[in-house]
Amino acid sequence: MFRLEARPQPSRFWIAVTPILAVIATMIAGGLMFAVLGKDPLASIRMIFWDPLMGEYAFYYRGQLLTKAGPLILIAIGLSIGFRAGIWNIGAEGQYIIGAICGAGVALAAYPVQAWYIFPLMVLAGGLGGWAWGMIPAILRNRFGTNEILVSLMLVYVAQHLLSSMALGLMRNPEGMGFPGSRNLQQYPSAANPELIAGTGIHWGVVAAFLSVIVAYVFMSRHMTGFQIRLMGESPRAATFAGVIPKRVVTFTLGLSGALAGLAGLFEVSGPAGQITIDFASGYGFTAIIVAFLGRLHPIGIMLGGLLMALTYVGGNLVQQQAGLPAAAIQAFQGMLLFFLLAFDLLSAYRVRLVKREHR
Amino acid sequence: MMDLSAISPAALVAALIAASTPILLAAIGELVVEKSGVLNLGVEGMMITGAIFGFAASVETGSPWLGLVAAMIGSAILALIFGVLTQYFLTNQVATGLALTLFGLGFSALIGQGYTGIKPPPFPRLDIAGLSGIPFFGRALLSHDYIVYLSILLVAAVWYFLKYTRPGLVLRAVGENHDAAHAIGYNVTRIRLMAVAFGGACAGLGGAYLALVQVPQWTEGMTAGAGWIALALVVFASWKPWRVVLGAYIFGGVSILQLNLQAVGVNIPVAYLSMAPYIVTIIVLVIMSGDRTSAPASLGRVFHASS
Amino acid sequence: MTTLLSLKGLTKAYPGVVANNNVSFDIDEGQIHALLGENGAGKSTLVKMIYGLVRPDSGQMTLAGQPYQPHEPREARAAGVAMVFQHFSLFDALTVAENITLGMENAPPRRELSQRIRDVSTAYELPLDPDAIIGDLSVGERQRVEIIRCLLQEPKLLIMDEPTSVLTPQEVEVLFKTLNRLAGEGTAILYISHKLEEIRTLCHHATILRQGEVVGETDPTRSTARELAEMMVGEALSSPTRKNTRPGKVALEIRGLSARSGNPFGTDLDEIDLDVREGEVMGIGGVAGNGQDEFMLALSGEAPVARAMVRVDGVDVGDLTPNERREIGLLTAPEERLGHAAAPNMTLFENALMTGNVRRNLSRHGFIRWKAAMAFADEIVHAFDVRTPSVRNTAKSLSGGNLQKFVIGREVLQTPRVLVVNQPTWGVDAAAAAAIRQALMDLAEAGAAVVIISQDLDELLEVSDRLAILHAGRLSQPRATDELTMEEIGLMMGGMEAQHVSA
Amino acid sequence: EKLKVGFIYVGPVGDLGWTHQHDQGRKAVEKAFGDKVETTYVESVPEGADAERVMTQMALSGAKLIFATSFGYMDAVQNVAKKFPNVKFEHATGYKTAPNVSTYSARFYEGRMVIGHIAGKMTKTNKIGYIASYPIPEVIRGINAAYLAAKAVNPNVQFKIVWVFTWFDPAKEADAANALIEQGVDVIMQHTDSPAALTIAEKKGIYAFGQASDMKKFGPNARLTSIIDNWAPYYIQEVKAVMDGTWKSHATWDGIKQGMVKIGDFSDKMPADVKASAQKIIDGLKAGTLHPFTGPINKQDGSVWLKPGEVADDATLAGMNFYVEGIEGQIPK
Ligand SMILES: Nc1ncnc2c1ncn2[C@@H]1O[C@H](COP(=O)(O)OP(=O)(O)OP(=O)(O)O)[C@@H](O)[C@H]1O
Ligand SMILES: Nc1ncnc2c1ncn2[C@@H]1O[C@H](COP(=O)(O)OP(=O)(O)OP(=O)(O)O)[C@@H](O)[C@H]1O
Ligand SMILES: [Mg+2]
Ligand SMILES: [Mg+2]
Repeated sequence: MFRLEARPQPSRFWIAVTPILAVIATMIAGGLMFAVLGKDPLASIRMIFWDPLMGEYAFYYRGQLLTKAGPLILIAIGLSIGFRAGIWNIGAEGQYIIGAICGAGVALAAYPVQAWYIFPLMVLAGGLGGWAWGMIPAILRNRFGTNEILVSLMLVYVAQHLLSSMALGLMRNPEGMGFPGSRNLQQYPSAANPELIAGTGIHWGVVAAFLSVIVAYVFMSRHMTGFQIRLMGESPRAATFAGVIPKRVVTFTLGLSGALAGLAGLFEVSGPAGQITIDFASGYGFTAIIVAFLGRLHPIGIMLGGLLMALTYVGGNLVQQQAGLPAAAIQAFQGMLLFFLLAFDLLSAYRVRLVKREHR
Repeated sequence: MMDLSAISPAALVAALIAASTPILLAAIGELVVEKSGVLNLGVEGMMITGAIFGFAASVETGSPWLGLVAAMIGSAILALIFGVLTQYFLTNQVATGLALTLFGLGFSALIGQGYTGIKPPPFPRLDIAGLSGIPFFGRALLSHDYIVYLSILLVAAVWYFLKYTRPGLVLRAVGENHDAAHAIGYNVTRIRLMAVAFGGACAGLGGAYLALVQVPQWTEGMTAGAGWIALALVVFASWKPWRVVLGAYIFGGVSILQLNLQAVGVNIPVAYLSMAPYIVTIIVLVIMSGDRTSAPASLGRVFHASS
Repeated sequence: MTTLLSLKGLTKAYPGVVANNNVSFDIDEGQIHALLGENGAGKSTLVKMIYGLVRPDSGQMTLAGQPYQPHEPREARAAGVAMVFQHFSLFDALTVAENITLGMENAPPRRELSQRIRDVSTAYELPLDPDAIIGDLSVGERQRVEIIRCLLQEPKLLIMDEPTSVLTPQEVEVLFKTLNRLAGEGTAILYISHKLEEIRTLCHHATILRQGEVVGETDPTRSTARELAEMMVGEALSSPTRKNTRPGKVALEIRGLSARSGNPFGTDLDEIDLDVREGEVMGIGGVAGNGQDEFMLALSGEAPVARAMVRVDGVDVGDLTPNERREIGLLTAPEERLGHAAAPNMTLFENALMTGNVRRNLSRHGFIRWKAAMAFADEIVHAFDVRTPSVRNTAKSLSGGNLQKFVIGREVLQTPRVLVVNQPTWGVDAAAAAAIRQALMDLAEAGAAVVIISQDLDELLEVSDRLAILHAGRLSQPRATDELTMEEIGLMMGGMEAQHVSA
Repeated sequence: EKLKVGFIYVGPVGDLGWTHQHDQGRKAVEKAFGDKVETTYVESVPEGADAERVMTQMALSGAKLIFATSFGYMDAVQNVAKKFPNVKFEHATGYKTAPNVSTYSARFYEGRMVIGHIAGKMTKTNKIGYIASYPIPEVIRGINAAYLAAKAVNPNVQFKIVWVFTWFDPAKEADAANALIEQGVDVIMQHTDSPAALTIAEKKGIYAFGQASDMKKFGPNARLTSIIDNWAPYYIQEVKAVMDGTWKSHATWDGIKQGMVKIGDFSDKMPADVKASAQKIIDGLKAGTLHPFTGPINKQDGSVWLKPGEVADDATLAGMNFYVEGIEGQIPK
């Protein structure tokens, strides 16, 4: 029989080691799954975890990892701050979409003017758009006590419909032969979010993501507001006693996570994606929730978690193409990774002791 | 041209009942789970798993009934992964639920690879002799298949169970105050595991209804968000079984009405009306959020009995 | 007398502590057996083992001569052991009858059960409505529910873990009558309490635990409370003392304070007036659930009220936030240590920062000075003798008494103008309680106005200059403590019109 | 040395619709060339950066020919094609070509003409239901072609159009089919990907058509025929061209004539005369003597679009954003 004993303090050693154990466990379980599917497990695992980092074409994939991880990290950082306060925004996908729509809206309205201020304006609009979308659940929660999980989630569907109506209507490219989708912002220099250093995959969104990691780290560990947010998550009543005004935290965290998701959307639509299309949203907002938990809601952890998640996508595509593994297997694999990470996390807060089976 | 009278109320009711049944089934299961104090956000993953298990089993055995059983067992097992993680490994319920959805979508697609493009055995319809001929009611309420009635029976059973039975009382107690329930000797973990498995079975049944009855076929991702709606319904219903029915039918009704208006030829802003069910859900959530009295007090909290 | 339960060498270790070490003693039929010990001495752990909630690492028990090894409370109940918990195990949203059913092995059907509840509750003079919702009941009534739940099972052994800390003197009297009657009928009672006077009047026999070990057995009726306390602590104790100071000008003024309770099961405050002067200790007595929590929240700023209702040093603060009040000098310490006064999973220095930021300048431009916060936490730990390995430990890793010292110390060291504390020594052992009381008196002596809300009348009589009673959301006229008799106070608490009593 | 050919799909190969048919084409290539080719694919690739990466990955791992099978991959194809001038790219349904990029698309509206004709003949209620996905030229073109063909054989015919704003949501498509049936529709056409509508038609005893693939299994009684996306001949032809070194950039828009659009077997439910007249249309389209949009045709507002005998030009068809005269309702904005 196993018995769990709460540790007086979470163990730093296990906090560092459990993710590694979880990845190893996922490799074993995933390898088994690949073997059942008739693929070479070792080769598959190598393609996912090794090739993008160290393989023949790593020079290309490493940059792609950053491109893929950027929005995930940026969104997850925002979400994690709310999660720390016990405020569950799971509608980042919607905020991401609205940020993209607002940012692209500015660009399309300005087209074809060339001016330095267009991109900054777009950034502003993107952030504001996401913020506004995040404020809806915040206001409803503060005024009526409505559950923010569900409202933010329902708003994802609303945003998705808004997106398709934009792609088909207002924002449709007049030179696009009637096809849905906006102009490609990458081809509009004043609005483009290009690769900053060729071949590295770094664009403004990636820069923003890394900045957000640093700022969030300082904010959560050094700033009084960050402390109050943590306090509210740990113990809402103690927080109120300490002078935290819960409604303000709700507004702040939902607004912030919305704004960061909106920024991610803006950077994506003006950079890697290039245009508003019906299928623009590809799930970054949901995956970022997973990244936030992979990173244990800690900024540095989120950065690593985002890169790990990006690795499973990039490596996942690689293994699909080269070993013929179906996309579904990769999705199940990612689910397993998360299961293991969550499960192993137990070791940092609890000591597992083997106790002798009791005699009746 | 625009002839609203062309929409038959009876047909509309019949259609919305059928369309709402999968979310109703999933939601009533989740209600029991939440009443025990557990928040399982993995409903979507469990539904889709139920869909493929139900589909595959009925194709392999030729029996839709066995399909339903397989769907319930498959989804319950999947739910138990969630249960074990959250109850024994004390993982965060929100994150674990999301992981379950991710895993369920991938896993179902994997199993389903051999089942695309196949027709499942037809599901027997319930034809109570002559009853469906009764005006309005016959068409609206008495012309359905077994599972629709089963879903209503299930709601009634859950209502009775929670309100009048001792195990139901224990379940509510566990959701209300797990420490007290533990102190007087109830096995919180075991009770919650059973609730989670039940929730999984119901979600699986909902998924199977989708794949075997509503759109008899299997396709990847065919639940298309129904699981999330089911989750919203539970809160919407303030954890009261009969209100889940109401909520499910309102949601189904708005979706169906939108399509019917188009079919009649009413010029409606379709793009915006497609958002209507979600916006209506938000509005109703707002209206209902005043009533928090039946929210289980321990919902979503981690329980660890140190002994 | 025959031995009912016999414990032999019971040992239970938790990481870092041995909660019970080789504990052996016997309980006789019809005996009221006290279990005494400081906070963390292992009393609760021991009774949980008897009730089947915790399994001993080693040792044996026999019940009525039979080996007894309950694996879960169900087995314990079947064997005739019943227990009333230190922290009630009731479900707020459920009815009395439902709560009772849940704690019974073979519960009769609903209607029959309601009847039996009525029967037993009248027989023992513990009136109870089976259909009432627990959340609507007072603390005393809730305890009745727990007791009735036990009585319905006709137990051979009844365990009570700190049952009286929340009762009025009258309720305590009723309880004691019930317990004596049960004992007379042959039921053994294992009774845990920190209130030594009660033990002396009630119990036939006492076992004293210190750091998990039995350090003595005694007949409590033949020892003084001080002797008992010294046996528990293992050293001599001193009573709180204080030089007589003359109260100065009014520091805290409360005028017509009315507030609706934010809790559906709470009590609304009704036109409360109160002046507290510098150097004065004001006691506020009353049974829990009569508006204490609401009063605290109104003063701490967690539930702001109208601006003019609360005034500190002539400044209206009624609508200010907690931190704004702290800036002005109004500090508070709520009753519940874990989860209200302190965040359980945060370290002590984070908990020090929690309320200490404003007055101790623990942040600059919003950025936290962690070193200063650590230093403040260290200061509290040293000044108040908080026993903890380090200020990096989490709040929940501290024992109740130590955490309480930390919480009080945190506020006292911020040199408040007005300090309001709720239940400062609730569930705290004698030594720690004495230290806390001393600190509060010292603070008053240094010129602060101190308000102590408590249900422990002995405590209030010991430390406060004046005493008022909170009942049903209304506050009686304060009276000088030395004029009051226990009798009078008891009546005021029980709900007799305050004016009537004071007249 | 094997020729490596990459396929990038927007949906899962199990969608039974668009992606499924492209994957059929890929399998046909494997079958046709045996071990002279090696095909790989990546499914469910979102448009944008992921598509660009997956195509680059294919090029890096030695693919010499890459089929990008979604309109939304257009700019990604252009970007990758610039980086890999020696790799040939084939982009489905797009309009941007380059020296190493060809585009290809199918004239599905020809198929719609055939099924529109059949529907016009088969309907008893004169009401035909149409489940439409998004208001884009491709879909509008299909509605117009089907309507004109139906109207030509049945002047009383009425189209009831439901826009579902999704390519793929079986439950919603099924609900739409039910709503249409409720309005007295007895033939259903669809421009969405799942076979849901067909299965509903089967259950309710009305007619419908297979979409993208044959779908006979889903409604043996309901299915009259199907419009089948048949990419195999084109894929085989292009692979061969690369093998032979004869590949050249081009823009292809093929229809029934070239076999890119195929009409499935006619159901026994169709009377002989309907079979014959439908076959005549197919033959006419094959021979090039027939064009679905041949004047006189007015736009919905009554203005003249095509004068008698005039045939629509490809540019107008490619950007079609209006209903023809006689269709009720508005295209959603
Ligand atoms: N579940 C647990 N895990 C770890 N340590 C525990 C646990 N329960 C109790 N302890 C520790 O065991 C010791 C004895 O605790 P116990 O609750 O029995 O004391 P107590 O005498 O009842 O104190 P109090 O008077 O405060 O109620 C304490 O040091 C306590 O911290
Ligand atoms: N009680 C509170 N609850 C929630 N958020 C708060 C609270 N107090 C402040 N904040 C937020 O914290 C942020 C900074 O406020 P704070 O007062 O800590 O900084 P500051 O004014 O820069 O500090 P200082 O006064 O030391 O210079 C603001 O965005 C504010 O909205
Ligand atoms: Mg105790
Ligand atoms: Mg300030």
